[in-house]
Amino acid sequence: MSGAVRELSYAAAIREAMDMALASDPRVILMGEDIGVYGGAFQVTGDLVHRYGEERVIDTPISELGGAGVAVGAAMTGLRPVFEFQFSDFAALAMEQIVNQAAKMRFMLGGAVSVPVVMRMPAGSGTGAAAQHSQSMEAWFGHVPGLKVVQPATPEDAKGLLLAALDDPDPVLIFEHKLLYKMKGPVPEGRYLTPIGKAALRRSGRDLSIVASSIMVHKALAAAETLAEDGIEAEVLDLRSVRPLDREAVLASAGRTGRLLCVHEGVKTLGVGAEISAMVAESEVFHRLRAPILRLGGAECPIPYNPRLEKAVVPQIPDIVAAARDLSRRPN
Amino acid sequence: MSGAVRELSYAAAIREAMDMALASDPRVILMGEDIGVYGGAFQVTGDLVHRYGEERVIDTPISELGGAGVAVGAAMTGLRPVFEFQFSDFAALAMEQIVNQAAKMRFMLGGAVSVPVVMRMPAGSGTGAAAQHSQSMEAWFGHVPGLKVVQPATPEDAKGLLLAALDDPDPVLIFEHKLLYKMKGPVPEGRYLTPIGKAALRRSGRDLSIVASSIMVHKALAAAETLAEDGIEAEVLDLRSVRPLDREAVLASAGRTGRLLCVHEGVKTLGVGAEISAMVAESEVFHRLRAPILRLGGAECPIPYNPRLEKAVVPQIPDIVAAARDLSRRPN
Amino acid sequence: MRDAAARPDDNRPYPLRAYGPARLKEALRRMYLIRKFEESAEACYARGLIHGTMHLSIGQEASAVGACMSLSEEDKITSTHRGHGHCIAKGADVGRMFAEFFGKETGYCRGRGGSMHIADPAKGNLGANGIVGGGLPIAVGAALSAKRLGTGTVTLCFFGDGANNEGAFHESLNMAAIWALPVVFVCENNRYGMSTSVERSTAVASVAERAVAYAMPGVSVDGNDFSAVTEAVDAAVARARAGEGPSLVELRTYRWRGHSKSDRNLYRTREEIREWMARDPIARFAAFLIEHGVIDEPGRAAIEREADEAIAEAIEFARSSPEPDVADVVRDVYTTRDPAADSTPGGAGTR
Amino acid sequence: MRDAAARPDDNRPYPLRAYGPARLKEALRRMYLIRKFEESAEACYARGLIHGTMHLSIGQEASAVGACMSLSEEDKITSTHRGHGHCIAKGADVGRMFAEFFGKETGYCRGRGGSMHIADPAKGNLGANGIVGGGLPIAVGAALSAKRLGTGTVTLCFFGDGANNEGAFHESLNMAAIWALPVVFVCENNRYGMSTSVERSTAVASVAERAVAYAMPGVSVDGNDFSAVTEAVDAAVARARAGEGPSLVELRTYRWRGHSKSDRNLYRTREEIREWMARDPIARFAAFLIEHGVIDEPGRAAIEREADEAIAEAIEFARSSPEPDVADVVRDVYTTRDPAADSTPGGAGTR
Ligand SMILES: Cc1ncc(C[n+]2csc(CCOP(=O)(O)OP(=O)(O)O)c2C)c(N)n1
Ligand SMILES: Cc1ncc(C[n+]2csc(CCOP(=O)(O)OP(=O)(O)O)c2C)c(N)n1
Ligand SMILES: [Mg+2]
Ligand SMILES: [Mg+2]
Repeated sequence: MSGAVRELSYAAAIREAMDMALASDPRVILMGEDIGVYGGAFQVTGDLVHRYGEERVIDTPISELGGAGVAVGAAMTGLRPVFEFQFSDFAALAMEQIVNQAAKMRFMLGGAVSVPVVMRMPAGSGTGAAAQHSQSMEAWFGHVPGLKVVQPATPEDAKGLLLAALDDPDPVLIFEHKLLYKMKGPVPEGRYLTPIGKAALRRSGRDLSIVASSIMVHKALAAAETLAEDGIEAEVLDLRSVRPLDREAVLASAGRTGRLLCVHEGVKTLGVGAEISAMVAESEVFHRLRAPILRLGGAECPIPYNPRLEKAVVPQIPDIVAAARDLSRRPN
Repeated sequence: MSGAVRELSYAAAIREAMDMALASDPRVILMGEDIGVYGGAFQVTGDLVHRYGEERVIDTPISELGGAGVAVGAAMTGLRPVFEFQFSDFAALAMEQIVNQAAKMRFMLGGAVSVPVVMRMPAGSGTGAAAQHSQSMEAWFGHVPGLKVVQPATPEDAKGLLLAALDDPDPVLIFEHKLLYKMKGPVPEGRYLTPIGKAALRRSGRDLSIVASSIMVHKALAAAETLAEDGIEAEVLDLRSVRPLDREAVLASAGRTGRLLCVHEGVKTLGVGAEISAMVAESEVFHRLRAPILRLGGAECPIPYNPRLEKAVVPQIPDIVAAARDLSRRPN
Repeated sequence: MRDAAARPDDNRPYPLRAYGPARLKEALRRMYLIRKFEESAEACYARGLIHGTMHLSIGQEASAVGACMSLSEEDKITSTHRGHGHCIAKGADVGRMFAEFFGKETGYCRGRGGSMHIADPAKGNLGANGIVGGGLPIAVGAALSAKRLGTGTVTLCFFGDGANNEGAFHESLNMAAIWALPVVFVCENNRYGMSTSVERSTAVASVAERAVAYAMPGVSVDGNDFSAVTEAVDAAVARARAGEGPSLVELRTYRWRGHSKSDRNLYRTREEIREWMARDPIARFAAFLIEHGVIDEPGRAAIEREADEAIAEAIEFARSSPEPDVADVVRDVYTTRDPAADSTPGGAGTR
Repeated sequence: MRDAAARPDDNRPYPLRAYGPARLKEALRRMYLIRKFEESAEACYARGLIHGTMHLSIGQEASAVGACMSLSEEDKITSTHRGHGHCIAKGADVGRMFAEFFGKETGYCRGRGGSMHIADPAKGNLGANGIVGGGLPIAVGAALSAKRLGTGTVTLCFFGDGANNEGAFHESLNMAAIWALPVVFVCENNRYGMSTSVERSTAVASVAERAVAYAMPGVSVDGNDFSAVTEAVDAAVARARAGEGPSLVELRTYRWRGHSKSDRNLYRTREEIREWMARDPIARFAAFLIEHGVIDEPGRAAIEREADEAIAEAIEFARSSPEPDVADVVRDVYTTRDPAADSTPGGAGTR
């Protein structure tokens, strides 16, 4: 299926996936604000409107609730919409259609319909856009049965997970970290599906397990390098999917190392790390834990504008190194 | 301050709090759909419109986003609105005003304003109203810095927490379980404030700690009675507040018993129990745990209509008894 | 859909020009079926056979049936919390509807949805909705599908007067208009959203006035008059089918019963209710058909009896149907039984 | 607020009838201040002194300043992501504004908010907003407070043409209308919401046409003409103040710059931009004042120079202001430092 591997940016990898889907499946449409001639706020849709026309790459009015609902209705009736929120923060306007309609429709109707809608969610801080344009809201959606929620950390997964989402009969939300859009990495040509619900082991190590998601995977890997200099070997598991969670992979890693650190950008309280930690603490792996389960997450405040403050409220590499050291030092 | 104690229903206790606030503070207004002559979908506002007039007990159009936003704007400019969502599920329409505006306004503006709005959220299943009228969404809001989120389990707390919310300069969301509205209990007369952020120990016991919220407090207490017959003494902690969480009380209880069971109605994955569990697992209390931390929460599906299914998807007393027994039996 | 294009020289009332006698008789049958269905549902509820809540559409039969006259089975509707009538008008089986109320496995939603979620996609009914205004954008999405896929179908979106103050109304009508989608917005204005009258909730006297804000045709007609309903909706559907875009049709009607079972009717007078009961859409339509010789009184009585029998049978079917299996409850959360999804730690109570 | 009630026999242009020379000169000063502010902000941004994004209102100065002419300091405004002009028009200190852009502790938001969140409650500015349409219901809430508390103040709600398709617009205008609240909805129609033209996003040609749906007056005027702006907004504010309810005023204007810093201007032509630059609202207003003898050319130049100086000073103030203390970051999440709140397990990175 998939051919050669090139370097592509995360944004280009997503665009390639949409391009392939538009080319091969007439049911696929893209919807969103300024995704046409503007190319999307983050230039992810780019020039696709010129290739597939305004009828398939549809600029919506600034109407998030209605727009998402149109995508839901279209998905119920034969189209395969990929809906882009300009910033995932604006999904707060569309929770009703995402959560009360898309997520529950199939169940409420006893299985009579499917809602194969894909929603793209540019997320995260680091761009100086302040509190209403910088949130990491994946935990909300992870709490909602009926949805699938993924967070690609690499260009390869960004493409593979979008293609998998389009292949999935149920609603899939893709959280794309804005700071990753320009990151380059190897991306196979052609069509391939990255399985939804499977974590990826990015680094092996005997001393502790770091379960990280999205941009934090890269910070965790960098931290692991530093830790290795001290002789601490950290395993880094890229969670990739918040719903379904890859319970098996998390438990296997935590069981191997007996020390677990969860790292994400979303607010710590009730963030994804809480579920990871609780899932391990209620499993048989509990007995193999040699230290408390630590979490690093966003500080208990909205994202501030000032760049130094903005950095301070989300975990950075030194925070991960410090937490991992602390964890490794704890007595058994 | 507070005088004699009478038996009142949970709904009547809430009404009494609103009545007192309307009588003593001209800034207080009530807003919501059909809270006037209809008395509210659950008859919580009752006859207040006849006592305080349509200008202070305001029937809004069916406009949740706008209505919540009006309450936010009014709170910023001198009023003390108590906004009733007819069902907390409809807050999905107003997430933007609750989360992007009310929660963040003070922080974003560097402290220049406060947003003293109170939002009442009838929540939970058990009324046969199916998936769009039965959710328990407190975990979403618990994830949002800037909000306070409480879940009174008794008529006394329902009154005391509402008065405390009105006394609070920041946005407070009150999740009221619909099945509790008719429950009666002792309620002191007069004005008293139940502190926001403090859990209440409802039962002491040496063998395990059950941290429960809202209606689950009553189920946990009933389960504790059954367990006591087997010689298992369960401590029952009523969480009361999801944000801020009473870390101290949870850790103290878990530290005492070494065995922890979290019970709530909201979906288990990324529900409040995840945070409780993770908070304990990352604390020093971890070392005093004698068994895995167990959680009981809503099943991973929307709330079904059929009454037997509806009961099956949220924890019931036998589930709590079984989980507690399992926990007590686990080797140290 | 119309049976025939109206001839210009034919000046009989609209329905007689547009539909043959069989269609008209079927319309009357469906109106009776709705009435009997609602009355029986109410009785079952009172006897504790149905739990939850329900919203009855007694008094609104002409709007449900009249509006759906314009549609083929391939055409879609979206419905509301007050959706039993729409469902029956679009051809649903009342047995499966009752089975749903009884929470049975044979119900339209396998007992998972209840009254507020009945759907019948095979007949083009995309579903009732528990969220006021929830169906509006979904209808626009269905119309977008029709246009993109070239199916030639129309979507008819039912909503209430109360829903017209939701943001979803505004966003949906605007998008339908700018994209010229084949959708007809049918507002059943029964004067109240729960207890709140249109006067107290809505800045304009008639919802149809809001069509101006979307540059689409807006008409307001007597929703208890089958003729007026069919003429207005047929025109709007024809326009949509011709690719000329959406319309807003307001049907002025009234619900005889309270909003739901908890309603004490404190917000309206007995006289008002009595006045509207005197405008019974079924009696009016039956009289119309008799007057124009489409049926005679025994024919009418036979149709009514037939409806009674169908309801009795439906209830019997529902009663004798099996309960869903509790062990099976999380089925249908997802379309495919993703093994990873199943490994998500399940809830507690799936005993 | 007007300086004087217009006399019927006075047929000079509206601003001359309504405002004395001091107010008119101050208006011109504020327009220059906005222009210079935006140009300097742009330059600072280009030099990397400001991070994040920003939305410049160059070309829209007459609408911001003209609309605020009607207001007292007690009156409120809600503003938008493109809010620098509104802020200055409502009397903000440009030093504290620049300090905010520079992320400084002396900024309006203590460096927490940046361009999209500047507020100045002391001067009645309830804040810019990063959410399109986010300020609309908040404005209605402020008007509800004014009515309930009897303050006699009016709220003026700025929003863009793009915002007019948000559900919040619909819900807000409807509630303001049914409750006859003292609020004026001012749509700055600069023809585009980001890249999407009004023609492509909005079913009506003029946003003011939508006033009909809320039974409120709606007018559309040249937003680059200070006279037209003040006359229209003054009338709406007077109506609101008299307790007669809300109005919708559309000000047709244009932004000379791109939507934000990332805009490549692919959706509009150079000619269009040039055409609108020829309608420069500041040049027009200055010429108007000179023509009517309110100022002379040296007077105009002095006002412009004054604005330049104020900006230079403001930037200096901002530059030399202290950075916020990182340790202090979670302050102001809550009003009271609730000890329990602080005990919520904090995030990671508050080093
Ligand atoms: C978003 C939302 N808000 C409120 C409700 C509660 N509710 C259900 S029906 C109803 C009244 C709806 O009025 P209308 O649209 O006129 O329909 P009708 O009931 O008159 O048929 C209300 C307020 C709801 N289900 N969804
Ligand atoms: C709810 C929401 N949707 C989208 C955006 C992204 N966005 C910011 S400004 C803008 C265009 C707004 O257009 P308009 O209201 O006309 O104001 P203008 O920028 O022209 O002043 C968009 C789409 C946003 N900030 N909030
Ligand atoms: Mg109604
Ligand atoms: Mg604009």
